[in-house]
Amino acid sequence: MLKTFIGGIHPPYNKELTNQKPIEKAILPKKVIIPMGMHIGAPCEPIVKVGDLVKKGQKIGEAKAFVSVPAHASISGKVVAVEPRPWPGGGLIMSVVIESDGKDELYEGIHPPKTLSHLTPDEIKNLIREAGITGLGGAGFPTQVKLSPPPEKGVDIIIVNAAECEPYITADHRLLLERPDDVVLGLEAIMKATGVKKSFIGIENNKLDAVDSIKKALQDKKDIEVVVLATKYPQGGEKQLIKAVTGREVPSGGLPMDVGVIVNNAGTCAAISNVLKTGLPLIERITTVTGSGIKEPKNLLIKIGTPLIDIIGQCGGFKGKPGKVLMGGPMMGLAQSQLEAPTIKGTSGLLVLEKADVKLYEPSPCIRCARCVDACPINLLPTNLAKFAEKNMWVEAESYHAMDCIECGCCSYVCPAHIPLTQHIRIAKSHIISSRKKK
Amino acid sequence: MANSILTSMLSMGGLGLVLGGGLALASKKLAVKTDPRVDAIVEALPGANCGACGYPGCSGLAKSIVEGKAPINACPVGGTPVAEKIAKIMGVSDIDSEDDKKIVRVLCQGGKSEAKVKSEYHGVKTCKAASMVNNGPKSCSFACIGFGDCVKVCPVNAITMGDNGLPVIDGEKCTGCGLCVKECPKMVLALTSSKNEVHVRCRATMKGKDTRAVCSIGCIACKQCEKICPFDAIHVKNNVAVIDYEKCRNCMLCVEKCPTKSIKSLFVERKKAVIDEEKCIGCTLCAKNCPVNAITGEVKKVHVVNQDLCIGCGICQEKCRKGAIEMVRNE
Amino acid sequence: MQLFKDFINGIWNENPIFKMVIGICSALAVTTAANNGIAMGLALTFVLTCSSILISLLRNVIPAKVRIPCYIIVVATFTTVVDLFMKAYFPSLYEVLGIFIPLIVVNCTVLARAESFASKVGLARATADALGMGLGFTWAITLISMIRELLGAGTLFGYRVMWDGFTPWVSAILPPGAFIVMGILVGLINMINRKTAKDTHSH
Amino acid sequence: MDDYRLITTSSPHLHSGENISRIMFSVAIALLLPTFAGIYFFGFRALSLVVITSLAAMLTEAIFQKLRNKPIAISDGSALVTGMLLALNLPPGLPYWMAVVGAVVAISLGKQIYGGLGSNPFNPALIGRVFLMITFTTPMTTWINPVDGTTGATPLSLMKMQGLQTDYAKMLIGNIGGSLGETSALLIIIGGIYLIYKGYVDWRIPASFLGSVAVLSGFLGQDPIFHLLSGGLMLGAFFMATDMVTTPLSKLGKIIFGIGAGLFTVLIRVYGGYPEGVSFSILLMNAFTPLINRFTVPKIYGEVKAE
Amino acid sequence: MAKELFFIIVGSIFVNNFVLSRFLGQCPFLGVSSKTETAVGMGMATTFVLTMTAVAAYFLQNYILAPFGLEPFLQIVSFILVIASLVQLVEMVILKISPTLYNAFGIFLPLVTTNCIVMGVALLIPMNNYNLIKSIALGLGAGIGFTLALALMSGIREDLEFADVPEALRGPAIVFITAGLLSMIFMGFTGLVPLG
Amino acid sequence: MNQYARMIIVLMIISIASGAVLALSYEVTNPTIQEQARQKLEQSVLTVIPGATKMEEVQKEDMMIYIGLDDQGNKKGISFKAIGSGFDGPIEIMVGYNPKEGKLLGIEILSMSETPGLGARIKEEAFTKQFKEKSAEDEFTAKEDVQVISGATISSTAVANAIRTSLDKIVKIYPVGGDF
Ligand SMILES: Cc1cc2nc3c(=O)[nH]c(=O)nc-3n(C[C@H](O)[C@H](O)[C@H](O)COP(=O)(O)O)c2cc1C
Ligand SMILES: Cc1cc2nc3c(=O)[nH]c(=O)nc-3n(C[C@H](O)[C@H](O)[C@H](O)COP(=O)(O)O)c2cc1C
Ligand SMILES: Cc1cc2nc3c(=O)[nH]c(=O)nc-3n(C[C@H](O)[C@H](O)[C@H](O)COP(=O)(O)O)c2cc1C
Ligand SMILES: Cc1cc2nc3c(=O)[nH]c(=O)nc-3n(C[C@H](O)[C@H](O)[C@H](O)CO)c2cc1C
Ligand code: SF4
Ligand code: SF4
Ligand code: SF4
Ligand code: SF4
Ligand code: FES
Repeated sequence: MLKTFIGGIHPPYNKELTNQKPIEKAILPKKVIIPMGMHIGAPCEPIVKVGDLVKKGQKIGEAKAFVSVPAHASISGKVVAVEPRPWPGGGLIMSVVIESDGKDELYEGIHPPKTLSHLTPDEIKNLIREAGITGLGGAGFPTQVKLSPPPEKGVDIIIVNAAECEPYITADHRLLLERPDDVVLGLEAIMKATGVKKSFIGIENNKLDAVDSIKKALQDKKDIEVVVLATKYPQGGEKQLIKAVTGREVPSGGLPMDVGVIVNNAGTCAAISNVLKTGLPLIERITTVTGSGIKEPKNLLIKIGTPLIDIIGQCGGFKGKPGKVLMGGPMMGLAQSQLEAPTIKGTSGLLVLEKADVKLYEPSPCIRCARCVDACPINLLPTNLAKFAEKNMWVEAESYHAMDCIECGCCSYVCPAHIPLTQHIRIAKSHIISSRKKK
Repeated sequence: MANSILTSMLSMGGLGLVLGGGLALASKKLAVKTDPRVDAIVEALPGANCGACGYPGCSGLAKSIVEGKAPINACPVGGTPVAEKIAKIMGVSDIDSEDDKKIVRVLCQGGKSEAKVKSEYHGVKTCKAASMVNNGPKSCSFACIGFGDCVKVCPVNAITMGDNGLPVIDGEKCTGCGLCVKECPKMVLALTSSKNEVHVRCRATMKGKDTRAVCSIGCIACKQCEKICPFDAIHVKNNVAVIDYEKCRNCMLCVEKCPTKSIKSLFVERKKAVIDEEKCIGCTLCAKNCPVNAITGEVKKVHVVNQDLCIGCGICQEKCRKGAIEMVRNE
Repeated sequence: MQLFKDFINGIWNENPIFKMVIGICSALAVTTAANNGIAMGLALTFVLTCSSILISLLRNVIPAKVRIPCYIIVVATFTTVVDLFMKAYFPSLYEVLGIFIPLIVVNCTVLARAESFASKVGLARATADALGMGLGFTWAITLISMIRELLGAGTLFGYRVMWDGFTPWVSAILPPGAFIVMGILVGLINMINRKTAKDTHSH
Repeated sequence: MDDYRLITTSSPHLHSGENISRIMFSVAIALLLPTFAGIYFFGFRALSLVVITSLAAMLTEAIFQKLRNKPIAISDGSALVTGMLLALNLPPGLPYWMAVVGAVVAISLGKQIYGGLGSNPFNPALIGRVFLMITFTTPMTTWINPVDGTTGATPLSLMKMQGLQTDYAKMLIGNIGGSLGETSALLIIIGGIYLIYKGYVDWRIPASFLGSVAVLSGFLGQDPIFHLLSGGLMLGAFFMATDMVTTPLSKLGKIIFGIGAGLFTVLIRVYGGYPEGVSFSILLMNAFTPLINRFTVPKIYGEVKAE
Repeated sequence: MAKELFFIIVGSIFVNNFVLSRFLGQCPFLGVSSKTETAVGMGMATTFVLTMTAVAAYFLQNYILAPFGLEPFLQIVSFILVIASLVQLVEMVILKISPTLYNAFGIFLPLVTTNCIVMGVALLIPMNNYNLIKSIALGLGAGIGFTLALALMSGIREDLEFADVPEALRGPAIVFITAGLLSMIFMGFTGLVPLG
Repeated sequence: MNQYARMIIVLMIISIASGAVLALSYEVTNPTIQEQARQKLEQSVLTVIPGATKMEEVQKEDMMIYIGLDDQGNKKGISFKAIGSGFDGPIEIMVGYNPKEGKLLGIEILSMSETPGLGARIKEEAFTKQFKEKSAEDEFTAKEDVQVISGATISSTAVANAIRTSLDKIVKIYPVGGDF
């Protein structure tokens, strides 16, 4: 029996569009827009002015709070604007706009640190923070904060999340195939930083070549184990991953560290290894550009801050009339409408769907078929939550655990009545949060 | 026959005595202090304990009314007369005095024909839901989304959706409860005193050209209002004009000047100064203080207001020591 | 005028059965035949009127704390009187109405009117209201019982009115029929009300 | 931007493609099996009854939706299923007009007054049937024998009234007196298994329903196999107790539902005034469903350990 | 005896449910069935009062009314008076000793007094010549039956909050029709036990 | 006056007044009520014993037996109540019987709560008349000796069984062919 969790769905994966495409380095963008808040937590503050000249890797945004990370220039050039700009979350956010000088010069302050064996845990964490590393798995949580759990939590397991359960996306898959050593090095740094002795790398069984690749890279390292998981969405959700790999259940309202686990995305590990090897902060990442509406689907190594439209251009542009452009995968990705918005650290994929492929449904009344209940990996009653949300019954929604919803979208995916369950629940969560804040 | 009547009277009398005594004793010994309003409401209610209200009996309803969990007209049996009594007991209808009434204003004019739309939104049709998807479908991230969450929440039906997809407030009905203000995810609504008649109906803090790119009626921070305001009451802050209501006198000059019409008021409501000839002693104070020189007249002679020039700021009225000037609404 | 208003109130505006929906136990239980409906309605009207008169007269004598027991005694007394007289002079009706005559005591309409109206107003108004309520109750339950009798037995007041070969819809005179007929009638009356409300609105 | 405007929606952006009419039409297809059996045994009358109730059900639905200014949604197939199931629950000799009354009641009182598909607390087809049962009892309990067309009794009333036992094989194949669709247990099971395979029916309800009937009837000294094969049990367990609208959401709730229905069925069959109790039992459990739902909220991921 | 008691209880819960087939206690059935919590609270209070009433009615009947030949004309008055006073007393006592208990069920007590199910049970006892234990069984059965009907209805009504019920049928109308359907379903129990 | 004393006194006065009114009404109506009940009983006894114009009550063992007499005082037959358990509660039957001939004279259903249109049809003459002339030795088996009403086997059987059971008792008291 393959390890997995209860609930979940089997959407069409469509990974064959890009899983054989090697990672390509993207063309140097003419202009990058670096938002000051690409992570969960306090945004950082710009420390450059219009007209300043900056170089690749230079810090341009300072993180003042604990749960925050600095931002860096991903190219060399001139700062042309420091102002609110559209970003993938929609709306405007304070950003630094850099016009490329075409040279892609490295900032002088960048040099490789000591080798891992000579670094202390605190030095590692500091490097990670200064490099602006946030989780590349999606949520964008500052990694060094995650790596500093209070000692009483007794963290004893690190899990590398290489499940990549989102349909279409193959960035982590290619990473594991092409740079397995980086993932392993990053993981070792995490283990050293946290003092944890045991770790797992979880991979879905639709990427067996990646399993082989990483196993080869591990050779005889006994404290790191590869776990092959069933292919099922959302296998990569950290709660599901923890359940599948360790059998532990993160308590409702709790964090993975409450059960002694830290989960990191494979890309995050690679980013850490990049700092260790070159000293370069997190200024580029692998993004899968794919979908029926793109001419040449690719896995691209892009500079953070590259406008979405530039990336689409590099992949041959739109095929047919574009219907939806999603940042991320089809299950959790954010629909975009402003293509001048930049890619950010959490952009694992850019999915373009042709207009004809975008299916819109009118919801009809719930027939209480319980498909959503069966699909929900958290075992919630999505239909009840959605009904409460429609009637503004936030207290009831909270008592039926709306806050535990991970917004995976399984319920909406299966609902034969086409009810936007996940959206209703999201609204309920937002109301509950604001009423909690008031108290 | 007489016998049976006697027995019957005796036993009923006995029952009455025992039970009356028991109840009397109980009400003396077991008295529990309750909110006097609860008792008062119980008195007012029919006391049928029929449960038709959905609460556990009349005292149950009384308790819920006092706790604010039930409306004052919850008793279907008692009807309006009872509801009125309860209203008195609960002391409701402490609505603000008429002149200091607060009402809600819509601070966005980017309706269907004015504001650009950046995306085609599908999904749950509420402003809240749409605002959570890509920050709403309109290009201006400050714009009213127009699904009417405010309409749904208003308890007195004071809001309707206009043809251009923006809410319209019925100032007569609005009680200033502020529920809609809390509900609006775009913070497009604001409570202001009903006395304030001039409002900047735009909150977009983008640079002027960016605002213009997305909306034909947004504030472009051109500062013309700032320049014309005789009372220094309006200033452009963070790319958008803001009125200081301490200083604003409803003269509406800024409204006339604004090139994008993003400042708005109802011109019919502009007041005009009228001088009472009986009272005017010709002291010239008004003429000296008028910011637009709309008043003329000689010392010790009755002064005249040029109605075309008067902007209705009311300074003259304030300055006149004889109370000879009145501000009159131009019907 | 006021008296007429009080009287009409119970017949339509605040009809105990269809509008206020109280005192419906008997309305459901005894309405298997039109005769029963009328009889029950009149019995209730009698008790309601007599009690209202008496309570209105005594309203200043009875202390508040014992008013409920006092009202109950008054109501119960009149109920028993009706019970006894019916037993004596209308035995066959008594057999059908059975336990529901004594239950007039606890019929919510009676106590509700005693409390909310009779105990607060003078004799004339109390009487008008009681009569109105009683007749409102009576026509309502007569209507219900007519429908049920017609459907369930094909007769009206015991006379055959449906065509030959009509298959009676037995369920109409079984318990479910009572509820369903009642529900549909309340729904229809709501509909009429909303229509008239809308009409008066538009004028 | 160019000449396009992108579509934005909340995630997820994929859908399984499942929809209500597909579910309903699958049920209708599965129902064709017992329907064919009914037609085979009872001939043209069976066919015409099915057609008439289905049409009446769909028409009533359409009229209601028209009156309420709602989109006419008979294409979702739920009224068709209700109509077919009602017919399968009727004695083949029932006058047509009564069948129409049943269908009208089923859709109007059973479904539309609650707001239509998805909101009804009770199984509409069974409401229609029980209504007919208590309204026109005699025609509803007059059974035709498949072989000779004479009136006779169902195996259950034979058992109850005269203590006669009917042959298992006959009951399995359907060569017995009874409602149109309750005669052939075998075909019903096949149709039911098809629906379970398609995922439209949760196996827990039929399993716990049939299981509890078998256990309880055995416990009361009755023949469990006879009870399983007779009356409307099979049809009820596979097609009516599984109506998702009127049954609990959670898995545990479904098992409780099945057991409860089984319990009441045996109680009514063995001790009650009626020879058959499946319809009443399912409806009774429908009434319990909201309470079951309330008390069987599944334990969520991570619930226990939270304090 | 045990069997008879069982029949009395089961009979008054299912076969001749006091609300759904004997039509007693309709007002609270309609009024207090919109929320399950209140419905159950009301049901418990009613069950309590009914059991108490059964005892009171039994003693009143057999030790006062019957011996003095007052039964035919004082029965109604004395029953209702005793019930009303007893309930009021109990309410005061509960309020005094336990506010929590009062909130959970005491507040429902006044509602129960003037509910005809109480009087109905009281009158059925002499009518059927029940002894003390049977009287209690009847009170208990009636109460449980009432609670069951209320709980079922409240569950359905809570779900109906989300349903698109036609405007005119909202409120009592849909509750009546639902009660009718429930009553129809309860007819399935007809003949279940020989109820005397 | 002390408010508590007033409470008690008012309640008492009202109670006493009520007691008086009620006792009075009772005295007025009671004779009629008794008379009505007697008449009703007599009516049914006379119906089931053809030819009788008067009745006499006798208590034999635990059974009340009503003897029917004609104008001349001749005993025309006896009658007694039988109680059966029907579809929906008890069925009370008045049975007329002639012990001398060992034959039923007729029956009447006194009370029952069967379903209207079904079981309730046992009240109809079409059903009751078949019991006339039935012998006390008859088995009263439903569907054989007794024609059942279609759709109401249970009710019909209940009536038949009730008669059979009470006949058994009567036959012990008044053996067939004997006097009464
Ligand atoms: C407000 C917040 C606080 C968090 N605090 C911690 C923390 O103290 N330690 C930790 O290991 N992870 C922490 N996390 C990270 C979560 O465990 C999780 O990895 C992150 O939310 C991304 O998860 P997702 O992509 O599954 O949503 C925090 C996350 C959030 C949102
Ligand atoms: C439904 C769902 C699916 C997810 N799928 C993945 C995934 O396939 N791969 C992944 O790395 N993270 C995935 N995540 C994010 C993880 O929960 C978690 O945040 C991440 O692995 C933490 O690592 P990071 O902080 O390094 O990003 C998913 C989250 C959710 C809620
Ligand atoms: C609503 C309804 C009421 C019924 N009432 C009676 C009744 O009063 N008497 C009776 O014997 N059977 C009654 N029955 C039982 C059935 O008719 C039962 O099948 C019948 O007694 C036995 O069938 P048969 O008489 O046709 O052989 C009733 C059934 C229903 C559905
Ligand atoms: C598996 C399944 C079983 C169904 N069973 C019934 C049924 O027994 N009676 C019925 O009226 N409709 C049934 N339907 C159709 C539909 O769900 C029903 O009309 C709804 O209750 C109407 O809201 C069924 C549908 C499905 C998918
Ligand atoms: S979106 Fe929320 S409710 Fe829906 S399946 Fe995922 S976790 Fe469950
Ligand atoms: S999947 Fe859709 S139709 Fe089915 S229960 Fe959930 S919300 Fe209702
Ligand atoms: S004002 Fe706010 S709540 Fe009202 S329609 Fe506009 S966005 Fe929605
Ligand atoms: S919700 Fe309140 S503040 Fe807003 S319009 Fe209505 S009454 Fe005025
Ligand atoms: S009349 Fe019976 S409870 Fe109101």
